[in-house]
Amino acid sequence: MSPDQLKHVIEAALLAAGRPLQLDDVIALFEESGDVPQRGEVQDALAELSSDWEGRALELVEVSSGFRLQVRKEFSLWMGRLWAERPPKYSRALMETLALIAYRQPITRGEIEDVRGVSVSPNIIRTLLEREWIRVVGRREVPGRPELFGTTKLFLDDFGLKALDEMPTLAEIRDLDQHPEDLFAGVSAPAPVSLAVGMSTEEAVPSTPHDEAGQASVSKTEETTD
Amino acid sequence: MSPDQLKHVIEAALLAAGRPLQLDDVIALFEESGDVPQRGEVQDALAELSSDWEGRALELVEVSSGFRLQVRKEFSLWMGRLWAERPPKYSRALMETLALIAYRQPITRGEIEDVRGVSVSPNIIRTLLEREWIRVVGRREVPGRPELFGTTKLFLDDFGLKALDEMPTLAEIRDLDQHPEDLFAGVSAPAPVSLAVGMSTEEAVPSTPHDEAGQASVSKTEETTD
Amino acid sequence: MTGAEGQLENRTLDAENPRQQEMPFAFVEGSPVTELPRDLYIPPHALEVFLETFEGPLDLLLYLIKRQNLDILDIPIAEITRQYMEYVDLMKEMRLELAAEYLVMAAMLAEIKSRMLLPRPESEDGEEQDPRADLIRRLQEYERYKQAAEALETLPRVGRDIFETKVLAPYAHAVKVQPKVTVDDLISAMRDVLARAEMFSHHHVQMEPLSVRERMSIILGAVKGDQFIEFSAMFTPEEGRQGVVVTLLAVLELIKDSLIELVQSRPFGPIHIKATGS
Repeated sequence: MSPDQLKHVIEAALLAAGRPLQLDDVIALFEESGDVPQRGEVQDALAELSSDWEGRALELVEVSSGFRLQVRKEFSLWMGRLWAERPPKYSRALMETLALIAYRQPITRGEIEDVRGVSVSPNIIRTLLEREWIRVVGRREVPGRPELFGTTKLFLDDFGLKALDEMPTLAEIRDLDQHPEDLFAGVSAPAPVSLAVGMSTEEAVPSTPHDEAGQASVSKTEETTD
Repeated sequence: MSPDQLKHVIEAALLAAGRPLQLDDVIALFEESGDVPQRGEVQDALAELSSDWEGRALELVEVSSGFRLQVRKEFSLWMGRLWAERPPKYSRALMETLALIAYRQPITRGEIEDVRGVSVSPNIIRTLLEREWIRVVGRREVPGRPELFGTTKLFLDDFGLKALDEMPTLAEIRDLDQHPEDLFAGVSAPAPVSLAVGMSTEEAVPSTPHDEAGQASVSKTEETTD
Repeated sequence: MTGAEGQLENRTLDAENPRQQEMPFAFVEGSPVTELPRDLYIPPHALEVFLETFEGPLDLLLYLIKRQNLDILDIPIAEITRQYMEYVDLMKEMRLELAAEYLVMAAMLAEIKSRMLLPRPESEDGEEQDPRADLIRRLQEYERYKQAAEALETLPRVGRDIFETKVLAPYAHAVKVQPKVTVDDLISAMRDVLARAEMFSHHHVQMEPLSVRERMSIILGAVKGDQFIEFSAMFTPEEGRQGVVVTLLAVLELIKDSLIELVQSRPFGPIHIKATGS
């Protein structure tokens, strides 16, 4: 058997075995065929294999139980997808919680529960936090100091939004029931910045809190509907 | 990502996946990193991989569930020693049952028995089911509602086939007195339309160019080898 | 028991390979037996092995036909029946488990034999009917699947002839693929919430723009901890007046909710924002 042939058989064995191979394991492969290589020949073949794989995805390593051809660390990033689990489907409860956080942020878990009328499982909040779609933006200064949740930049990125106001307003969502065909018109429409009509930058900043208090009370009403 | 890098990632994936990979599986590897290759680029890389391994231990094949880098059969002599257990040797009864299921699916046990002229042991069916080479695809709506068997994707993968029409061609049935349709009409089960063995039911068996009348002489030897 | 190695090497389908013709059908104490002696005097256990190799009456008949190089289409029924019965009797004598199918076939052969002696009835289309026709069709039908099984047996098989690779990727960990969700999903979820909460039936109120809500989160995030942030730093002139107004509304909203407080250390001095309670 030529050194090249020997190398190819050893390579095949290392790739197919599914476990590290000792020198003796390698030599044993040839016992049946009668053409048993010397240890030195096997070692030479292993050395050659190692350099054959230089600059490629595998590397020959020696671990306690023998030699192994394994995927290099640099290539591991791409391998992760090979064993990816089938993505689960998010529950209705999770989607509603996320929607409420997006539309009513900053909002506490208790407030979400008030609107949904059912308790929100801690798993849902954890999943959303792990997904980095929501984050804790503060705490409400009420007994228990509950966490306030808001959406993240990643949330916008993942949903293909530049800003939250690219989502339809609640009023537009309500209208969908009557005019579903308006869905996309609603999505693309800019948020009603019209609220701010009549205020110049100069006016806005120094203006007294009282001016805006009236404005704020508008949203106050809404708050109570939770 | 350079074409070489792409090729190396795909090579690593094929070697590590432990199963054949579809083009889409390969493309999905890159989704996380954002640098997703075109189908054409992946196909080019696969073609290059295939020629890279020429004259060496592995070969790139396409089977039913995707592309597979496998140890060539010329190396099987040495690979056998890697595992303590020998691959099971299946009985002729089992292989004939499997062949009937493959060529005539969907088929009931009773129909298999009609052709073979002997009863089919439940063990054989169980072994084939456990091996996941066959599966129950339905029931025939006749008294007793017998199960209908068909082959699986794993069957094709394990026998290195991309589709059922790659199976060896069935020998022709010759007529006693120049009236092929008389004899063919006598065949109890309908011809397997899905098999696409290169013939339509109307054309019947004798017209296939691949039919090897000479095969008959081969069977003599195999018959005695079990 | 035999021929496994031979099959591994010859897994091509070609019928011209003469080597296969010489495969033994049995091994008797290590020696291959390639042909059954005409007088049938062979060691009893070899005979047993031989007889057990038949996959049934059709297989035995095929063997008898092939052994004499006869054409299936032209089998001499009387002679084949005689030989068949010899084997069946042998099997009975050796108390092999004789499948009932062998006896059914014996009866069928006898019937065909007797019908061969009678004048053949004509069928409707005026053709003579060969009493052997059905048997011949069954033999051919069985033979083609027997050959198909042999061809299948010779295909390279994973785990026997070809081997999958099992390379370890020690540094890779399985990616958790996240479910994909679209804005539409989110909107539809919100619709459900709204419908259930019946917000619109009770209060028809002006919604504050989403941008204010979003800005409230951003400001809250910025004032975390004990930090004081200069009020004016909250505003980004590049956003234009609309952006500034949104920020202002958000700050006011937060103050109203007591989530932040404004601190001005001296009259007309810079205003700072801090989170309440910290």
